Amino acid sequence: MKLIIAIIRPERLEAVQTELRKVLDENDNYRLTVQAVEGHGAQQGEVQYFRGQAIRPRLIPKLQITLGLNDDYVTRAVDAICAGARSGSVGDGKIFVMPLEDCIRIRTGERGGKAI
Amino acid sequence: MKLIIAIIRPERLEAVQTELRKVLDENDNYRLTVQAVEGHGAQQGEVQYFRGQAIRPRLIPKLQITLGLNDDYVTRAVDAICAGARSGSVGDGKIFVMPLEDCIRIRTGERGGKAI
Amino acid sequence: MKLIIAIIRPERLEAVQTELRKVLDENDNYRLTVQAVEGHGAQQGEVQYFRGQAIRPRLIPKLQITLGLNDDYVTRAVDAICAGARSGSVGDGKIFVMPLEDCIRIRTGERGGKAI
Amino acid sequence: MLALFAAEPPKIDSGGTAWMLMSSALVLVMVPGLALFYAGMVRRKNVLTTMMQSFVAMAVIGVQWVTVGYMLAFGQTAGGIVGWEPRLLGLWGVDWHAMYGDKGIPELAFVMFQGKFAIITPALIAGAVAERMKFSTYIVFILVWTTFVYCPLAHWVWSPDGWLFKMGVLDFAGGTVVHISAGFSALVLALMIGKRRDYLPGLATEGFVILPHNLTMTLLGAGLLWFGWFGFNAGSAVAVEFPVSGFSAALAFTTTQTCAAAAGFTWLMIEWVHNGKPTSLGLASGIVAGLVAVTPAAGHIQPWSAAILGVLASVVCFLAVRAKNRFGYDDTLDAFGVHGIGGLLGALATGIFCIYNIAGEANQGLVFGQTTQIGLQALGAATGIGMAVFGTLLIGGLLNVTMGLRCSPEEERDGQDLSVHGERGYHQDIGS
Amino acid sequence: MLALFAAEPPKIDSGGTAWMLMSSALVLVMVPGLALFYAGMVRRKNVLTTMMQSFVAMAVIGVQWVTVGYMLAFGQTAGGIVGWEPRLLGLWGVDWHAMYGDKGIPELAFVMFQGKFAIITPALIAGAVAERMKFSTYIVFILVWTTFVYCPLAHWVWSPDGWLFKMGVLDFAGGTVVHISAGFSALVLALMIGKRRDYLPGLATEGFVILPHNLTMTLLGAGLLWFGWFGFNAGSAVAVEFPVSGFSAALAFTTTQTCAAAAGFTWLMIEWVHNGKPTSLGLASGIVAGLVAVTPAAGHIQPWSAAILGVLASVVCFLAVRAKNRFGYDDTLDAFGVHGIGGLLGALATGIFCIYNIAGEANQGLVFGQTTQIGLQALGAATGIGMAVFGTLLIGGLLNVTMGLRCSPEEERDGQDLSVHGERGYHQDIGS
Amino acid sequence: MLALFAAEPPKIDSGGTAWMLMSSALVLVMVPGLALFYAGMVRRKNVLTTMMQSFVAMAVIGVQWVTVGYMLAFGQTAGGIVGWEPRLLGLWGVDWHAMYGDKGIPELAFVMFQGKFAIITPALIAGAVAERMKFSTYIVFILVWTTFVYCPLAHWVWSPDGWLFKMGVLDFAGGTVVHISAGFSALVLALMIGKRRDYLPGLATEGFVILPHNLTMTLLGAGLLWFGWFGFNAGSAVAVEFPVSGFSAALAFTTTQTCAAAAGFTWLMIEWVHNGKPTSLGLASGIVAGLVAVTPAAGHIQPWSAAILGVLASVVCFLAVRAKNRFGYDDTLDAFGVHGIGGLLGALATGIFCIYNIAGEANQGLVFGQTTQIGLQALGAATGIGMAVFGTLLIGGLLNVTMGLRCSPEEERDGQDLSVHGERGYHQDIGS
Ligand SMILES: Nc1ncnc2c1ncn2[C@@H]1O[C@H](COP(=O)(O)OP(=O)(O)O)[C@@H](O)[C@H]1O
Ligand SMILES: Nc1ncnc2c1ncn2[C@@H]1O[C@H](COP(=O)(O)OP(=O)(O)O)[C@@H](O)[C@H]1O
Ligand SMILES: Nc1ncnc2c1ncn2[C@@H]1O[C@H](COP(=O)(O)OP(=O)(O)O)[C@@H](O)[C@H]1O
Repeated sequence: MKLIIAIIRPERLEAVQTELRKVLDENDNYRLTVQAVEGHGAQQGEVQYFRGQAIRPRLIPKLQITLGLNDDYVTRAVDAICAGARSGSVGDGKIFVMPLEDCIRIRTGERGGKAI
Repeated sequence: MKLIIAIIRPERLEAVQTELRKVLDENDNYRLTVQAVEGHGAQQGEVQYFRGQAIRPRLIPKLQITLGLNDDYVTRAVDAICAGARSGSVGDGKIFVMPLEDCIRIRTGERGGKAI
Repeated sequence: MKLIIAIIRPERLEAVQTELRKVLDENDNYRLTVQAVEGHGAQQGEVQYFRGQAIRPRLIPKLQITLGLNDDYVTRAVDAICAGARSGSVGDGKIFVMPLEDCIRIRTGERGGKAI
Repeated sequence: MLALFAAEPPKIDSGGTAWMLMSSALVLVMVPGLALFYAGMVRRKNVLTTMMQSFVAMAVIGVQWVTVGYMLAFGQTAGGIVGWEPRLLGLWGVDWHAMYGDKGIPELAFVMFQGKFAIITPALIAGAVAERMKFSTYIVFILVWTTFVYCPLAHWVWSPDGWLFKMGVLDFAGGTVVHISAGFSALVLALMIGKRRDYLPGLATEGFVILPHNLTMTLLGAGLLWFGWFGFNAGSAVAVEFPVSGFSAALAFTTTQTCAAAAGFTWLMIEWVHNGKPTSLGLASGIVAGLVAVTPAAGHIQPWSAAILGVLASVVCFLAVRAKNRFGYDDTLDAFGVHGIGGLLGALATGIFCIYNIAGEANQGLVFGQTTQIGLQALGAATGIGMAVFGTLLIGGLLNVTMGLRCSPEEERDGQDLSVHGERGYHQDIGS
Repeated sequence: MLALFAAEPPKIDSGGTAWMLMSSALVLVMVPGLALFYAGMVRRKNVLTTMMQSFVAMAVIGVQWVTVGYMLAFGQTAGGIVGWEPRLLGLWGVDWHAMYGDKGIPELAFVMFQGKFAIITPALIAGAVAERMKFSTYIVFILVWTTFVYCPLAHWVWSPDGWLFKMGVLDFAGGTVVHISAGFSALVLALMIGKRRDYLPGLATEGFVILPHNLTMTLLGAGLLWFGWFGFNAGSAVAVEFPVSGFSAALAFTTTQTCAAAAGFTWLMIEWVHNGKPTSLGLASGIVAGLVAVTPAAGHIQPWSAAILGVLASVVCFLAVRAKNRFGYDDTLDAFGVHGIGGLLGALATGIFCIYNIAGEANQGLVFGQTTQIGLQALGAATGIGMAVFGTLLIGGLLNVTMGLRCSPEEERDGQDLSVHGERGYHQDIGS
Repeated sequence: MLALFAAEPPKIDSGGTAWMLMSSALVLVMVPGLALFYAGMVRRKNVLTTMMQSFVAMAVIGVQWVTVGYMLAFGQTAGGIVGWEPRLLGLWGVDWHAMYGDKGIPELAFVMFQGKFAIITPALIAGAVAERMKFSTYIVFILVWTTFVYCPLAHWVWSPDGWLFKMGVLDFAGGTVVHISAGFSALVLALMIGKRRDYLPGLATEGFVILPHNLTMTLLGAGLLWFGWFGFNAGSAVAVEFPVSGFSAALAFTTTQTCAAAAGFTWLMIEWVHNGKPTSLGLASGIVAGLVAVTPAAGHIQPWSAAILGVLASVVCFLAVRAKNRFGYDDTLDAFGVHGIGGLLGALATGIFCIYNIAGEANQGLVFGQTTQIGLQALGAATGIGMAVFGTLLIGGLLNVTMGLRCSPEEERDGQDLSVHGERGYHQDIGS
C-alpha cells in the first residue's frame, strides 16, 4: 500500500477528481482527503496591489491531496493526477509516494488492503 | 517509530483525545497535531439548502490527526482512535500507519524514540 | 529521498525560511509547502480571557511544513529548521523524517530525485 | 452669521428637511447593505468584485445623477418622454436656495434623495450576473442603462408631466421604476450572458454545487437593507404630502415594517413545511421579498393589507425562485425572482388594496370593488417590463458585440478578485 | 396632490415626527446589531441559529405587535391590568390620520416606535440560552412571553392607566420593562434549560473551553447597538415632552453617550488592573452595560450622574458576570449579568439621581435627600422581576413538557446551523 | 405631563433638533466604520487592537469631552487661545433647558454633536501607527492630544471668539480642525515610532509583504463612513444657518455625495490606467479621500465644484500615498496620505471655490477672481499643520521617554491581540 500526498493548483481539483473517478471508482465512490495549503517554489507569487503598490506574497495558495492506495492503483492514480492537474506552467506541483504499512477503516476495524 | 495519519469526524475529536490520553499520557501530556481537512468517500455529503434547493457538497468537513509514535504504542493508539472515532455510520474515516525514520525535537535537538 | 514533516511555531516560519534558503537554494527557489495546524503537547495553551475568566484552549496554533528532499540534503535541512524554529521554550515542535519512494513533478512528469 | 440668510424668509420646513436628508442617508446605506447581502452568497474568489458592483454604482451613478440623470428624470418634460431642462445639467442652474415644490424642502434635498434611488436600482441587477460579468462592461452597462432606461421610466411614473403619472398609475417608492425595471433587466441580462461554468442545477443533489461563502454577511446585509428601506419608503412621502414627515410617512413606515415581518415569517414557514429546514437565507429572502413588494404600495395601503401582501410576497417569490431551477437559467442571486416578481406583485397589489388614488379619491382598490386602479397598475407594470426588457436587450446586445458581456473563462475559474482587481478578499497571514 | 390633505389642518409637528420615524429605524438596526454581538461570541457551528434568534424576532413580534401586542400594551386599560380595545386589533380601527396624544406625531409613528421595543426585548433573552435552545420552541416562547409578560408590564409602567405609572414609577426607556424583564427571564430560562454539554467553567484553565469565534462581529455589533440606542433612549422623549425632539431628547442623548463612555472605560480598567489584559470584549461589554443602566434614567438625570452611573454599571455587571462562574450556571452570553443586573441598577439609580419625578416636581432623587422615588423604583423593579420570573417559569415549564426546551444532544454537538437549519455559516470553497 | 414644560415657552425648532441628534448619531457610527475600515487592512493578529484604537476613543474622549473638552473648545475665550468657563466643567452648569445660540436647538445637542468630532479625530491618527503602537501609551496620547491640540484648534477655528474664526478662515466641517490636525500628527507619530519590523517596501515585489486580512471589512467600513459623513458634514450647518436642517445642510449633503462619488471613480480609473487593476481598496480609498477633501468646503461650494474637487482629491492623495513608498516611512494605513493631504487640499479648495465668505459676501473663491479667502485658507491650514506637528512632537516625545511609544518586539511579532489583550479575533473551533 502507498500513501500519496500531492500538491496541486486549487483550480485543478475539479479536473483531478474527474480523472481519479475514471481510474479509481469501481461502483463505489473512490476516497480522498483534501486540504488548503500554501506553497513556495519556482513559481513567482501572484501579483496583488495594495494602495497602488504591487506586491507578491511569498506563499501561493495550493491544495494538498492525501490518498491511500493499494499498490496496483498507484501508477493509474499518479497518471490521473498528472492529467488533471497539469497546466504546463511553473507551479503545477508535486506528487509524493510513500510506503504505507497499515490502513484501518475506523467504522469496521478492517485492516490492510481491503480497508483502503 | 511510526507516523499515524488519521481522518476522523470533527465531532469525534473530543472523544479521540479522551481515549488517547488514557493510553499515551504517562505523567506527561501526550502529543498530537490536528488540522481541518475535507473528505470525499462513500459517505453522502451533508444535505444543505440554498434558496429552497437541496444541495450536497462533494466534500465533507473532517479532521486529520498527525501522531508520531514509538512502535510499542501503535496498537494501543490505533485502538484508542477507533474507540473514540467510531460512530458506526459510513464516513468514520481511516487510520494510515507509516514508517517513521527519524524524529527530532526542535527545542532540544534530541533524536529518535526519546524525542517522540 | 525523504519527506520531512515539521511542526513549528507560526512566528518562526520567517526564520525557518531564511535558514532553509541558505542550505537548499541553489540558484533556484527551494520548495516547500506550509499549512496551519493546531497542536497539543507539553506546552500549556496560551492564556486568553473571556468576560473576565481566564481560559486556556487545549489546542495551540502551529504551522506544519512539508518538504520533499533528496537524501543528501536531509541533515542540512533538519539543522536549518532547528536553527530557525528553536526558541528554547516548550512548544518548539517536532521534525518527522519519512522514507519517500517516489516523487513526480506534475508539470513535466519527471520522476525521482531530479523532480524533488 | 444668521444675517446671511435673513434676507430670504425661512419657508423651510425644518422637520421635513431633516427627514429628507436622513432618508437620503438611509437609502445610501442600503448600498453597502446590498453589497453584503450579495457578496455573502458568492464564493470567496468573487467576494470583492461582487461588493464592488454595488459600491461602484455609488461612484458612477453618483456622478451621472448630478450631471444628467436628475435632468432626464425630473426636468421639464420634452413631450412626456424625458426631462430636458439644460439648466439642470451639472445642477449648474440650481440655486441652493431653491425650494422643491410646495413641500418646504430645498430642491437639493430632493435631488439627493432621488439620486440614491438611481444608484441602488442598477446595483440590484448585478445579482443576476454575479461571478461572471465583465467588470468594465458592467460599469458601462449601468451608466447607459440608468440614462436610457431608468431615467425615462422615472420621468414617466414620477414626474408630474410623465404620461403614466398623468394617467394615474401609483408607484409610491418604486415598484415599477426600481424593482420591476431592475428585476426584468436582470433576467434578460442573465439569459444573454449565460450560466456560470460550474452551475449545474440538475446535479444539485449529486455534488456539483456552489455554496454561499459567508451567510453572516448576507444576514447583516439584510438587516441594513431593512434599516435603509425605511428611508426608501417612508421618505417617498415627499411626493404626496406636506409636511414630508407626516401621516403618509408614518403610514409607509408601518406598512414597510409589517409587510417585511409577515413575509420573513412566511418564507421561513414555507421552508419548514416543505424541507423541514427553516434556513437563515430563507428568512432573509422573505424579508427582502416583503420589502420589495410593499415598495410601490407603502403609502397607499393599510397595515393589515401590508400583512396580507407580505404573506403573498413570500409565497409568490418562493415559487419564482424555484421556477429558476426548473427552467435552468442562472440568475445567480435571484434578482429576478425577488425583485422582478416581487415588484410586479407589489405594483398589482397596490391596485388591489389602495385606499386612495392619485386624485385623492378614497377606497380605489379592488378590495373596495373598484377595478380602474388595478387596470392602471397593470398598465404601469407592463410598461416597466417592456422598457426593461427592450432596453436591456438593446444595451446588452450592443455591449456584447463591442466590449463583451462576460469575463474570460480563466477569470471566471480563478475568480475575478485576483484576476481582474489584483486582490484577494481574505488573507490567512500564515506566519506573518 | 396637496389638496388631498388640506382638509385636515396640519397639526403635525414635522420635526418630532421625523425624529420618531428615525428613532424607530434606529431601534430596528439594534436587532442586527444584537445578532452580530451575540453571534460573534458563539462557535461557528451555531452562528446562523444565533443570528436567527434575533432576526426571527423582527418577523414574529413584528406581526404580533400590529395584531395584538399594541392593543395589550397601550390600549384602553382593562382594570389597570392590560390594554383591551378591540378596535386596535390588527390596527384595524387606527385611522392613519390619527394623532398620538398631544405630541404632534401620527399614532402610527408611536405604534412603530413601541413595536421595535417589543421586538428587541425577547431577542435579548436568547443570549442566555444560545447554542442549545430548540429553535421551534424559541419562536413559540418569544411569542407567548411577549404577549403575556412584556405587554402587561409595558401597560403597567408606560400606559397612563397602568398602576405602576399611576404610582409614579419612572422608567424612561425601559430599564424595568425591557432589561429587567429580559434579564431575569434569561436567568430563569438558562437555569431551566441547563448547561451546554461542553460548558465546564471549573476546568476553564485546564483546557476544555468554548471560545468566541469572531470578536470583530461582536465589536461591530456593539457599535451598531450604541448607534441604535440613541433612538431607543432619546426617542423615548415621546413620553414626556412636546416637541418630541426637544430638551428631553437632547438630555437623554447626552446621558446615554456619557454613561456608555464611562462604563466602557471602567470595564477596560477593571480588567487591566485585575488580569493585566484589557480585552476588546470587556470594552464592548462595558459599553453595553452602560447603555443598559442608563436606559431607565436617560431623560431624568444629569450628565454628571450618568458618568457616575457608568462607572457603577461596569463595576456591578463585572461582578455579576464573575458570579456566574462561581455559581456555575450557564448564561451563555451573560444576558442576566448585563441586562438583568444592569437594568436593576439603572432602575434604582433613577431613584438616586432623578431631577424631576412623574409629576414634574424637581430634585426627587436620593442625592437631593428625597427617598420616595427610590422606594417607588424598588417597587417597580421588584414587580418587573416577579413578573419575569413567574411568567418565564410558567411559560418555560409548559413548553418544556410539551415541545421541549432543548435541542437534541446530536444537534447540540454538531451545531444547530447544519442540523436544524440545513446551512453552514461559512464555506471555504476548497477548489471551486 | 406636558405641564412640566409649559412654563418655558417652546422656542425649540423640533426639526433642527431632530437633525442635530440624528447627525450626532451618524458621526458616532463613523467610529465603528473607521474601526472596520482600518482593521480590515491589518493582519489577523492585530485585528482587535486596531478596532479597539477606534472604540476606546469613544470611551476615553467620550468622558473627556463632557468633563473638560467642551469647555476648552467652546467655552468663553481666554484671550482667544482656549475656552475657559468653569461652569462647563462636567457640564455642571449647563441647564438642560439651555438653548444653543439662535439655532433653536438645546445646548446639549450641540455639545454632543461636537463631542463626536472630538472622538473620531484622534482615532484617525491610529491608522498611521497601527500594528506597533503601545496600547496604554495610545490611550494617554489621544487623551492629551485631544486636550492640548484638538480643543485649542477647534476653539481658534470654530468658536466665535477664536482668532482664526475672527480673521475669516472657513472650515465648514473640519478640514483643518479634524483632517489636517489628525493627518499631520499621524505623519509625525509614524516617523517617531518607526517602521513595523517586517515592513520592507523596497522588497515589496520580492516577497516580504504585509497583506490586508479582510477587505470586506474595509469596504463595509467605507460604506458606514460615507453614511455617517452625511451627519458630519450636513450636520455642520449648525454653525451657519437657522434652521439647522435647511439650505446649508442640503448643500453640504449634495457636495459630500458628489465629491465622494467623483473621487471614488477617479481613484479607480487612475489604478486601471496605471496598473491595469482597479482595486476595491482603491475605490474605497478614493471615496474616503473625496469625503475628506470636501469636509472643509461642504457648505461653501457648489455641486459642480465638488465634482472637480473629487477628481483632484483622488489624484493628489493617490500621489501622496505613492510618495510614502518612495520616502520609505511606514504610515500603516495612510492616515497622512489621505487625511493630511486630503484635508489640506480641501482647506485650500475652499478658498478656490467658495461662494460666500464668513461675512456672507458672495463669490469669494479664487475662481471668482478673489484672492483674499485662499490666503486666509492657507493661513488656517498652516496654523493647523504647525499646531499638529509641534503638539505631536512634544506629546509624542514626552510619552516616548516616559511610557514608550512602541510595544515590545515580541508583542509586535506575535500580534498585540494575544499578547496585550489576551484575545484572538478569530477561532476556528476545530472539533468543538
Ligand atoms: N520538494 C518539495 N517539497 C514540498 N513541496 C513542494 C516541493 N516541490 C514542490 N512543492 C510544492 O509544489 C508547488 C509548485 O512548485 P513549483 O516549484 O512552484 O512548480 P513546479 O513544480 O511546476 O516546478 C510549490 O508551491 C510547493 O507547494
Ligand atoms: N483511501 C483513502 N485515502 C484518503 N482518504 C480517505 C481514504 N479512505 C477514506 N478517506 C477519508 O475518510 C473519510 C471517510 O471515508 P468514507 O468512505 O466516507 O467512510 P468509511 O471509511 O466509513 O467507509 C473520507 O471522507 C476521506 O476523507
Ligand atoms: N509525537 C508527536 N506527534 C504529533 N505532533 C507532535 C508530536 N510531538 C510534538 N508534536 C507537535 O509539536 C508541538 C510542540 O510540542 P510540545 O510537546 O508542546 O513541545 P516540545 O516539542 O518543545 O516539547 C505540539 O503542539 C504538536 O503539534
